[in-house]
Order: sequence, then C-alpha cells, then structure tokens
Amino acid sequence: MKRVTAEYFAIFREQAGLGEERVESNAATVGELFAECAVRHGFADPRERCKVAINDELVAWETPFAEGDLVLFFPPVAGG
Amino acid sequence: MKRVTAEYFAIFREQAGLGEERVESNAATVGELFAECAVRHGFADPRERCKVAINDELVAWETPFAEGDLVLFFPPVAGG
Amino acid sequence: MHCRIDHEPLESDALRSAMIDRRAGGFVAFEGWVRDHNEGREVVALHYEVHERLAIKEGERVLTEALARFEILDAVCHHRSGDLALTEMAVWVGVTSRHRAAAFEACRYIIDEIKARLPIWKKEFYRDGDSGWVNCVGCAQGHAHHAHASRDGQSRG
Amino acid sequence: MHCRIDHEPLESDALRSAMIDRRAGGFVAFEGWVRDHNEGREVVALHYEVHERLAIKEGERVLTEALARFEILDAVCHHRSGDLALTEMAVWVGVTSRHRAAAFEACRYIIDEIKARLPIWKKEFYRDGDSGWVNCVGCAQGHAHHAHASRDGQSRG
Repeated sequence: MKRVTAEYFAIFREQAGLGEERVESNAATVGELFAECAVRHGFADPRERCKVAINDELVAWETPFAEGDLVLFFPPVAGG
Repeated sequence: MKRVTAEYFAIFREQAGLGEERVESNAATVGELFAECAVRHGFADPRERCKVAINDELVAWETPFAEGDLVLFFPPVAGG
Repeated sequence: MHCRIDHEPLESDALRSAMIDRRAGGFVAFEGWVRDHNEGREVVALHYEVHERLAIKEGERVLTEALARFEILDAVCHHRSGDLALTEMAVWVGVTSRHRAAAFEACRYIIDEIKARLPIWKKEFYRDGDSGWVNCVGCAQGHAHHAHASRDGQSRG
Repeated sequence: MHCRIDHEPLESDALRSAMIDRRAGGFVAFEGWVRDHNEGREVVALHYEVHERLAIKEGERVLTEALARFEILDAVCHHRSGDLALTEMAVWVGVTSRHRAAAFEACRYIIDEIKARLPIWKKEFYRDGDSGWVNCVGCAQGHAHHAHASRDGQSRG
C-alpha cells in the first residue's frame, strides 16, 4: 500500500469536485492508479487520450510510482 | 510599319538608358518587337523569363499590337 | 527560443518585433483567435486552464524539435491562460528563417504539436448558458454536476 | 480582400488588426524582411521598383484564386515600393480562416504567386559598393554601364 497525492485538472477536477487528494493504493503502475481514480470519480475519457505525470515529468501509463509521489492526471488537452 | 510607345522597367530601363521611347516596327507580334528592342539595347534576359503588357494588360508574346499601343517590357520579376 | 504562458492579452506587435534578425528573410506568424462558433454551437467566451511548468517544458521541447528539423533561425510560442473574449488571441507562434519555406513548415509543425501535446485545457461558454471542456467526454454531467455548477456557476444542462 | 503597394513602412499591427473577424479561429501572416545576405553577398539596402496598376491587378487575381481554392475567410497583401533598409518589411500577407490548415496553405500559395507573378523588381546594394537587379542577367554592364552609373552612382564593376 503506497500513499501518493493525486492531482486533477480541468474536467477531471470538476468531475472529482477537488483539485487534489491523498490516495492509498496497491496499484503497481500509474495506469492502474488512474483506473481506480476514474471509477471513484466517474472520469469518462479513455486513457489513450489522457496523460499522466509524476512529479512534473510526463510518463508512460506503465510507469510504477513510489510512496510520496505527486501524480498528475491530465484529461484530453485542447490548447490553441 | 506601326508606331508604338515602348516602356522599359528596372534593368531594361537602365540598359536602354531611358524609360520609354517611340518605336517604328514591321514586327507582327510583341515578341518580335521585343527581339528588336533587345538587340538595340543589349537586353540579355531570355524572353521566357520576361513579361509583356499592352496598355496595362499582360499578354502572350504571340499577341499582335496596333498603331499607337503602349507596350510594356518587364524583365524577370523579384517581388517579396 | 522560448515558450511562455501569459495571463494578460498577447500583443503580436511586441512579440514580432522581438524576433527581428538581420539574417532573416522570412517571418511566419500563426495566431489562434477565439471564434464565435465551434462544432455548430455559438461560443461567447473561453477559459484556458494551463499546467504552466509542464506546458513550458513541453512547449520548449517542441520548439527545440522544430529548430533541429527545419532550417530556421528562431521560434517562439506564447499561450494565454485564463478568461478570453471573442477575437482575443489564445496562442501566438512566430518563426524566422533565411528562406520562407522553412518558416512555414516549422510554424505549422509547432502549432500542431502545441495543440496536441501541451497540458492546456479549453472550456467553451455557449450562448445558451451551457459550457463544456473541448475534446472531453461527458463534461460536468452525472454525479459531478453539482460540484461543477457550484464552482463556476455554469453547467452543461 | 485587397492588394496594395505602399511607399511608407508597413505596420504589421495595423494590418493584422484590420483583419479581426469573429468567425476566424486562425490567422497566418507572412512577412518578407530585408536580410543582410543574398547568394553569398553582403547586402546593405534594397530598392523596389513596382508597376503599381498591374501589380495590384495581378495581386488581387492571386488573392481571388486563394479565396476560391482554400477554405479561408479573407486574404490581404501589401508590398513596399522604394528604398528599404535592413530588417524592413518588404511584403506582408495575412490570411484568416475558421481552421488553421487552410490559412497556412493559402498564405504560402499567395506569397509564392506574388513573388513569381507581380511586376516588381528588386535591386540589391552590396557592402562593396556594387549593386544588381535580382534574377536579371548582365546587370548594368557593357554599353549601358555609363547611363546606369550616372543614374544612381552604383555600378556592378
């Protein structure tokens, strides 16, 4: 069981009703962690269209995370 | 024998030493007229890279001209 | 080369003038403006949310790629954050080059990558009072509806 | 849609602002600047000679073609005439569109055609005192040398 801080942006923040939360999880990767958070908060965007960062660095969904990490979940982007 | 006014631009004006002149010619087309002017003034640019206009309208080299026309000879362009 | 996130209106004249270079024969700029329609809906305003540190980092990665890939002299990108009105500039990309072809290609590459890769989100506010996050599914519906509505006074329906 | 020949410095900010359009999501501008080299020679200034009536007519033909060929909202072109210093703007092309791809393609088309088709001639003045008409053969040599030299104090040597 690892404890991390999950941070949500844009529609994820609105759907979760909060910008960040402390999460405890047995997930092995940030992809698994995202799946847990998505179920809990009703995130509907498919993972392939979203992005994840650990401590301000974009990473692949298969990346493991460590106790105390800051994990950022980004819904589909729309700059410009 | 037709009399026209020939007008020269840019390098043609410099090579001719004048911006326009009255010309008398038996040429049938503006292309033939250009050939005569080019020999007289030493224009070196190949005709395919030049343009000709009659009375402010661009025309093909095969176009005939009429007594009193204003014939404009344009060396290779270089806008922009 | 730099990428910046701006909280005040972008001034294209100042951005352009900062790129003047005696070696440059061509300058290409792209500006993204807030337009009054999107996908058939009438838009009255936009809100951009930006993760600034990552947006700048990823934006400068895009510019570095463009400088390596195209024969250009310099490339700069500015993107707005916050609330924007119709016709306001959301993004500015400027590229200088010796010859124009490279500036066109690089500018196009940069704006395409900026839009696809930077952590920037766009919320549209519609004439009918509705709103929605562009490219996202199921905006602010279901159980999150109330949290959303109370947060910014807008809801999808 | 219009094409103009300008005798005073081009002001990109005013040109851009005149194109603002609530329907437009994308704006692409091309600026041609006087650069300090051409084909290996050091350039210190330029002179543009323009046949204005025909340049405007042909320029507006190009813009009309672009409006028919690409999904754009508006297209404008301004070209300088006269003497220009290094880094001055020689030509400005602006295009607005709903979606950016069309604006890029139209802007590129317009500047390519403008350069190839408008009756505009460019004389370069070089660091070594020499000068020459760009794209032309045998500039100001031979029997025209003296007329040329006396005309503007420059010669190719």
